[in-house]
Amino acid sequence: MAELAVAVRDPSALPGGDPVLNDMTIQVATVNGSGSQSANTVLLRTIFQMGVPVSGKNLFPSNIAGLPTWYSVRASKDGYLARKKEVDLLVAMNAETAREDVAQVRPGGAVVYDAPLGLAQLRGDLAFYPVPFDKLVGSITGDAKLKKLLRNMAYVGVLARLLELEMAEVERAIHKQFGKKAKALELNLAAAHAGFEGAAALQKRDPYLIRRMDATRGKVIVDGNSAAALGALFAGVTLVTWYPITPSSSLVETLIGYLRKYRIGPDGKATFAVVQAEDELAAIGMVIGAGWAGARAMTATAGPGISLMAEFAGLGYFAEVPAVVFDVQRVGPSTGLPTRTSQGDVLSTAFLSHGDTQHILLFPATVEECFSMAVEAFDLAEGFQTPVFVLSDLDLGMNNWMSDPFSYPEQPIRRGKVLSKEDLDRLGEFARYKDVDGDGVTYRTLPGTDHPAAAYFTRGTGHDEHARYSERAEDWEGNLERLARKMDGARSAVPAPIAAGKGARLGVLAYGTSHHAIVEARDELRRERGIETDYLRVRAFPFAREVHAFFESHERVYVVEQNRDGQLAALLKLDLAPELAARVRSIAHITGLPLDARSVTEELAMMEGR
Amino acid sequence: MAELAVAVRDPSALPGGDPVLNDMTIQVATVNGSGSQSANTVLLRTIFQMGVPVSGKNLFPSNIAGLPTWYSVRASKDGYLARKKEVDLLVAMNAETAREDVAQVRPGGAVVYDAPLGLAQLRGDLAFYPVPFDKLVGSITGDAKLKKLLRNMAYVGVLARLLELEMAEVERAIHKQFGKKAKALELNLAAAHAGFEGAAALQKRDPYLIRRMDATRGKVIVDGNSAAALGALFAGVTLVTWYPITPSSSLVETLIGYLRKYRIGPDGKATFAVVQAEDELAAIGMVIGAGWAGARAMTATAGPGISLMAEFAGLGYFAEVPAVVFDVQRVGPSTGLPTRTSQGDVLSTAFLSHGDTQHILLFPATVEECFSMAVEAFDLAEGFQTPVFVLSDLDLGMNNWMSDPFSYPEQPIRRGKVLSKEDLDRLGEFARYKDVDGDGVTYRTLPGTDHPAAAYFTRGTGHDEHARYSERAEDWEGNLERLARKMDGARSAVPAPIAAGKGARLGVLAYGTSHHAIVEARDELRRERGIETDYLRVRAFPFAREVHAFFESHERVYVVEQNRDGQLAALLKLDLAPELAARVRSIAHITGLPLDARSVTEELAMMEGR
Amino acid sequence: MASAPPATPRTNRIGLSVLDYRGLKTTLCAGCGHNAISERIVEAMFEMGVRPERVAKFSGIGCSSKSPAYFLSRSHSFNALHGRMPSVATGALLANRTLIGLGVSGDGDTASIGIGQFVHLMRRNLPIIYIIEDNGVYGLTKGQFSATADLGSTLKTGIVNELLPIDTCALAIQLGATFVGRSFSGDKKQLHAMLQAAIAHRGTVMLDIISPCVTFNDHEGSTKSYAYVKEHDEPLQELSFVPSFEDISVEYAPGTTVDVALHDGSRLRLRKLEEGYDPREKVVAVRRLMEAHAQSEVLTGVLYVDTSAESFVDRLHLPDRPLATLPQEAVRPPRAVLDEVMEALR
Amino acid sequence: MASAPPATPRTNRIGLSVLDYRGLKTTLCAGCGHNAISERIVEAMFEMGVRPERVAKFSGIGCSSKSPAYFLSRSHSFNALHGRMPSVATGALLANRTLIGLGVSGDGDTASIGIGQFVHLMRRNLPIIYIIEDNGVYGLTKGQFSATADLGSTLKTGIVNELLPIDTCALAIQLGATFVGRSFSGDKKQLHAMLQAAIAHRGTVMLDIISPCVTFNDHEGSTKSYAYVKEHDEPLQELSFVPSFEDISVEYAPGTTVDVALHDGSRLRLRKLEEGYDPREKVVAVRRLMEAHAQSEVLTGVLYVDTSAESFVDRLHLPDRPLATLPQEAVRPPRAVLDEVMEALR
Ligand SMILES: Cc1ncc(C[n+]2csc(CCOP(=O)(O)OP(=O)(O)O)c2C)c(N)n1
Ligand SMILES: Cc1ncc(C[n+]2csc(CCOP(=O)(O)OP(=O)(O)O)c2C)c(N)n1
Ligand code: SF4
Ligand code: SF4
Ligand SMILES: [Mg+2]
Ligand SMILES: [Mg+2]
Repeated sequence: MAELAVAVRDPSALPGGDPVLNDMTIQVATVNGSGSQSANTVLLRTIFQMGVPVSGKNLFPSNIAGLPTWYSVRASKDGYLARKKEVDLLVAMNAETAREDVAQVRPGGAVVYDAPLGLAQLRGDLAFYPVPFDKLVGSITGDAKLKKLLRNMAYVGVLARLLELEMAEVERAIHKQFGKKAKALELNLAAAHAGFEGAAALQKRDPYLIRRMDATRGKVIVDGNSAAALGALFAGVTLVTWYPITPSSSLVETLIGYLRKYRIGPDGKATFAVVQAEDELAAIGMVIGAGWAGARAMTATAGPGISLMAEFAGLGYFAEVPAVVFDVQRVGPSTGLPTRTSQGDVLSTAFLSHGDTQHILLFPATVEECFSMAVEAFDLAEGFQTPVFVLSDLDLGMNNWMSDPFSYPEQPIRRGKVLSKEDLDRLGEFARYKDVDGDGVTYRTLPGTDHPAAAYFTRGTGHDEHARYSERAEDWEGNLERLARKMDGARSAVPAPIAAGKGARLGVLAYGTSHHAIVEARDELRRERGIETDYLRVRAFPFAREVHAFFESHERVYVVEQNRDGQLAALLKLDLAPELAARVRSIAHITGLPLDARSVTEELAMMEGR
Repeated sequence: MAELAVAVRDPSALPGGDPVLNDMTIQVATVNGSGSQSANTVLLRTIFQMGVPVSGKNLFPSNIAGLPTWYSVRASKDGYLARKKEVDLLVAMNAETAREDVAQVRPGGAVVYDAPLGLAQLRGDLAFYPVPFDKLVGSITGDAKLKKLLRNMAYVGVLARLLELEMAEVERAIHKQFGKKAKALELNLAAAHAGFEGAAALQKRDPYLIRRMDATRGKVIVDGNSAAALGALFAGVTLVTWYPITPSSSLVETLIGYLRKYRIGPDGKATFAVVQAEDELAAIGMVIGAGWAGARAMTATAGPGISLMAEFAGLGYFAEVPAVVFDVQRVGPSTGLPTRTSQGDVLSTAFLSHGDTQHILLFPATVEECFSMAVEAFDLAEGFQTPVFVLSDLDLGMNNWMSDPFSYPEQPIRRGKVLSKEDLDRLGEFARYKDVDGDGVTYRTLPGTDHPAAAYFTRGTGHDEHARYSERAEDWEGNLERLARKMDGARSAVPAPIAAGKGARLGVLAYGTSHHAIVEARDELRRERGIETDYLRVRAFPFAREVHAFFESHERVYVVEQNRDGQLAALLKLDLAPELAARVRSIAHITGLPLDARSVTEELAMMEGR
Repeated sequence: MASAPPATPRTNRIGLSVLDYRGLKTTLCAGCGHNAISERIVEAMFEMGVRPERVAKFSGIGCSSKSPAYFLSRSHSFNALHGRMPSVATGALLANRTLIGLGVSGDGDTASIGIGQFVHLMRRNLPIIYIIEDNGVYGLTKGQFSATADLGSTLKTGIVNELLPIDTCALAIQLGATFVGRSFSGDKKQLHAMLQAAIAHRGTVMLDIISPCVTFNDHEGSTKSYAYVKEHDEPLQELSFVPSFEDISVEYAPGTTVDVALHDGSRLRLRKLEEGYDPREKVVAVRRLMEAHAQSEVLTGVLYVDTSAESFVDRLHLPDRPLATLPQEAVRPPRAVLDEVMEALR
Repeated sequence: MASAPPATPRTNRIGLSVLDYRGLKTTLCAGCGHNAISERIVEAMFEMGVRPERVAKFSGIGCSSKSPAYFLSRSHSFNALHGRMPSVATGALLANRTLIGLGVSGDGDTASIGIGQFVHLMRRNLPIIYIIEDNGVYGLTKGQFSATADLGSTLKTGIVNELLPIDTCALAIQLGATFVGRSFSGDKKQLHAMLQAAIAHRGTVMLDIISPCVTFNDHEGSTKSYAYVKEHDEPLQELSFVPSFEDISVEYAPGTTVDVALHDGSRLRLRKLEEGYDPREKVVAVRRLMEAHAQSEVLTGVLYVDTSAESFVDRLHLPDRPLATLPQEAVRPPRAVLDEVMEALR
């Protein structure tokens, strides 16, 4: 081993200058299928348990095992949750990528590496910590397969030593991770300790340390897909259909778990049905059928599934059938980085299907919103009798996020305008598509309603107010105009945008996970470039009036998003009055990696000439 | 019979005032499946053969037989080809709609009707001509079924008498229609004559007459679908796939006829393959496969098929595979007036598929362009290695249009950047996605190329320049940016817009079949309201630079189209600089009926405050 | 024997008249086989005394798929997308398991664009009556071949079909449907009994009903014309249906009939016309269909029936009440559950 | 006997070494059945002396569908969309009929989302080798059941499959495929001979190859595990393949073998292990498959072969040269034709 020395306890004694406390990105480079996920979660939780705000991002390939994978853990005393571009501390476990990985560490950073990789000579500006992982775990087990897994937990121990993580918290996190699996628990605890002990020999030569804070008390850690699943559970979903696709599968798989646990009666009867459909066309078809028949029905998918749902989406819009679709966005077509994050389905989903369709979109930015918007999506779908798309993304859906616990829905479930047998008795008459209330939303009946006037014939737009077949231009135009009116009404019913800042000339507008980079970028802009911004986070389409107002009160509005073509910027341009549309400035990029603040700061400042 | 008198020969002797020559709309109201199509075509052709500009529009329901159908024939000495709202002369054959039909005739107009319908008392401001059709054809045949058919040809004879059509031309048209079917020929000739003779008893009391002109010499009559089929034939299409759907079926059915006739060698070998696919997903999949393998491949469909093709459209864009898709647009979802015309697929097709896709669209306005753009579509698809959508519509595709004969393509077929074995020998190297020429269009090889370096692995966007699998952000972003560049390059390669007028402050912009109403509306605006307009007819997306220039040189530009939401206006707003986008004024309506000039004139004048 | 359509009584056992089962006036061609099937449906529903409000009708796109408008106006109906009726019906019937599901499709709607959803519906044994109004062509788009067109069948234009037909019955049996029959729109008696039994069965009933298209596929050279089917019809059995609310009277010599007890207590009696054919044997049924196909026979009758298999609804352990109308208390877990979950995530 | 993989000669009859048939290093899991199949493909292509440039590979989406990257790097390949490989392959193989088409799909890719295109590909008898790498689960999305999972099979999580599997072989036979076999990724010898014969056949070859997913479906309770398949494998025959360019030597007692002459002059010799099974009889094949299914046997071998049926390419009367590269003179009719058409429209 090249370097050997005792670890130091006094940060001021570090060779690298001032210590950096609770503010760093640790990147772990491994291969997938090697069990590193558990180790990374333990690392994340340990920091969390020490009261330090933390976020984790998994960057994984589209295969099952053996390809390079990275996990980055960011501790941020300021509570920033976005990805940080710079790597402060690298754990290099993968020979294949080690050289490139090392090249990406920021000067002054550090590298923990598997000793046989011999990376220490690669750069002079980093602290290198070689660790003989095989040797460390060799004493725990002789089983080669197990050894491979335990190497990972060992690096957690090494990091604990280097960062001064509390081993008690590491142990607690391991307990949480392996629960009742006694054998696994024991082995992993041993591996962590082996790492911790093995690292005693390393001389600390980097400034990074984690110190206990009190910024995570009461909080939970959860991924967006689980949060959305919980939302659906409490929304009272009754039919769930799906066709597996990354990154949405875990939403449904988690939901199935919750439904089995909390929605099966003592008689063994389930108050739900889950159907693994044969494909996405069937998945959405079942949801449309169920929504028509009165169930709260949903499906979850990603881009390719959204494309396949186009025809049904149009039918849902025109025949006015409630449906909830979660789109956990990823990149490109099936063979285009399916395991990378994106906000690339906004435009095509807004107008999904031929003809003049338009859909309600919701944009959760946090796991809390994954939960609350799932609930709202069902109310909106039934309230407006139309498909509602919740546009999450891989970063939000599959990564772990810190959050306040979710609030139990205060509103009772709202099932929209449905006429019962008794209503029909009272009213005498029923016209499915008659705009009785002037809001474009008409009354419906459910099949099975025991009244001779309840039935109507459902089809696309070839009908009059009584749902009778009609090809008359007047009927048809009237109906289409009502649909447009209805959608316009949704502006004030969808989640309102959230504003931050006041009185700046410049606006920033974002949605979904881009939010986290914006929070940080605004601070950077203020601090580093003296640029003040106000911020509006859009949470739904069609746009609420506040969105227009934001443009009215700002000279320029930077619309930041994670796609190539500036898709939300496009929707804004279509919706805003021309003089306001002229204020749109688009910052749109897609790299497959979650958006970081630095990129936004730099591009915005450049565009502002600062 | 109510009125009986001899027909007059001298127009000045008409009771209704000045004769109206070669300027009228004749509307025939029948039921479908009654054989009226042949009669209507004969009527159309007769007027055409008399040298008078004429157009015909069929308004039919979405069923096979027994429902109300209308056909309107417009003769226009000025050469206007758009639908005219007003009906001058009604032929009322359908009891079910007769009352409403009569209500729609303009005051001073005339009604030929089946005598038993007894319509004469309905209005006092029309000339009514009762005709005992059953009696007229009763002497020709005893067969009830045949009688039903012949009644229709009889009204052509009646109209010939009333409008002074030349019976010799009627006969010629009947010959053309029934060709070698001797029996049908004979019966129909007899029926026309019976009508002509039967009408001798009518007293002419309306001003409408057809007089020979010389405005159709050399011209042809053809529907847009046949024209597009011919275009594909001469483009050298080699694979045609389809799944039947109105209004695109006849495009392929006609094409099959031409291919069988002109593309089978003396050895019985076909230089083409036609596959009736199991659905539209398969139809486009086959086209993509064939395009990849080097064939000129196409399919034709309508809105529902376009929606189903979304996923493949994205793959085609991202994997860069040529494909030609004809979308003969119709209204709404499957059960939303599938037999009515529309321009409703523009926006969703431009961005068809999830992710940042964008497609080349062509907008034929005339049958001639159906022909020429079919040829161009293949060159563009292969030139840019991407799907190209030709957006025709029901009105253009299924109705008969007068046109100059089509010109034989002067350019040789351009097959784009394809490397042969010899090229590879010479170059030594081959990188499928490397932008050698700087235009974003890269070189490809075809499977079967006999060179060990020819092969590459085709997938979506997860590749580097050498088509090797890559998930690197740089590769991915670089590739996506190249694709955007490529599409930008298409602006100058697609059919340029066509301008009319010069120096007006106001612009009108339209595309596809809306063109014909614009031509007439501009004359009306000038004549009736003193409004001068310049006109730009857009023929493709992405927009050529001339489109931007048109906005630069006009204060306001009225974008006229046949959909609810102003879809081309939306694409323009996204593409134009904000200050130009502010000049967009949208006139968008969809009634299912082809656009008429009067509606445009009135709405534009109103918006101009005139 | 109860299955021959009896002289229509004025009202049925729930007091409704046949008028209560009618639909709008058909807009299909006069003589279209689909119209006859609509009439049989009206009769069967009437005679079984089904409450129309309890029926949900589903269809795809095509002339056949329009026909739900022409019967049972008092039932909800969903005219969905081409080839996608199965998924819509599945969703709706899971949402409300108390509905009697009746799906009407065409051969194009099912065997061409819809074959994927068809296959998977059959696998699930969803309780539904799935009718294919099978004319071998796409009627509504004017007469192109569908995937059930027989090899060598010709269009009026002279175009010959060169592909093997898909036998939807053989498929359905193999895939898991539990009541599979083939009939002919022109065979009133057989179709009537078959539909009654279909209503009584719980599970997927798949009926392929040859239903000639008089406009596009009723000529010589077509194997789906009235003339051809009449000539090649090979009925497997003589069907009689005895509803649960009626008594059975006639007895047959042993071995000549197969008696099937249906879920609602009614009985389907099949008097064998073919030696040894037992519609409870899957392998035999498929074999016999393949043989019939090779011999250009149109084998009609109840091809396969299994009254013991669990239906999809059973497998999902759904409660008796419709999911669609469960009250909030049943579907939104209490606050304590959220607390528990949050605690676990801390 | 020529079919056992012989000691690899340095070069084959067209002078290429086995290296010329290799692909990239696999990124599938170590031990995945799919990898073994890739190796068999490399060997079979090498031994048949197929020019790699003449092969076109097609796949859908899934672990299986990735595998074309791991063999035949010198062949063009199209990794298409999930479930849509059949259409892409159809288009490409019509565009260039001289290509040898090799499609690789998974059970999810074929039997779930792709069953519609599968059915219609089989009907057309397109010349292609269509391989299903069948592991009963969706590997790439981490182990959910596919539609070929057997009734009662369990996931690691304990979830039990309650639906009937789709037997892709029975379907393929019924629908019109002309060479249908089932094999096992672990059976080198059988698979090798079967692939060689597949290359020699002209028409749709459908091979369902059980290919265990070691990561998600190789546990006890799975019916697609190595252990289960080894135990339940019922080979119908012992296969030997005699390429056209080799002499046949061994003779068998009459009645114990079926000899199939393939299109390119090579021969497939099937030594019967099961009395009376003749793979040229469609009805028998389907019946036997259904029986095997009922008995939880995994029937392997050549299930059905028909060397006389016309392929899709023949039916379309395509010329010998690829459509893709016909010169302008062949595909753009002369000016006179346009004049003629215009004249007719006047
Ligand atoms: C996605 C889609 N593709 C095509 C069509 C056009 N289309 C309407 S009906 C039909 C075929 C109907 O045939 P079949 O199901 O046999 O019904 P039939 O009219 O013969 O009763 C087709 C292709 C459509 N409506 N939607
Ligand atoms: C339209 C679409 N839906 C879903 C997916 C996600 N997906 C990728 S592979 C796969 C299943 C693959 O299973 P199988 O074909 O059996 O292949 P295996 O991985 O088991 O070899 C799915 C559902 C997708 N790529 N595209
Ligand atoms: S076209 Fe054929 S299927 Fe359609 S209604 Fe007429 S007869 Fe029936
Ligand atoms: S997950 Fe299964 S199918 Fe996929 S590569 Fe691994 S073993 Fe093979
Ligand atoms: Mg049909
Ligand atoms: Mg699989």
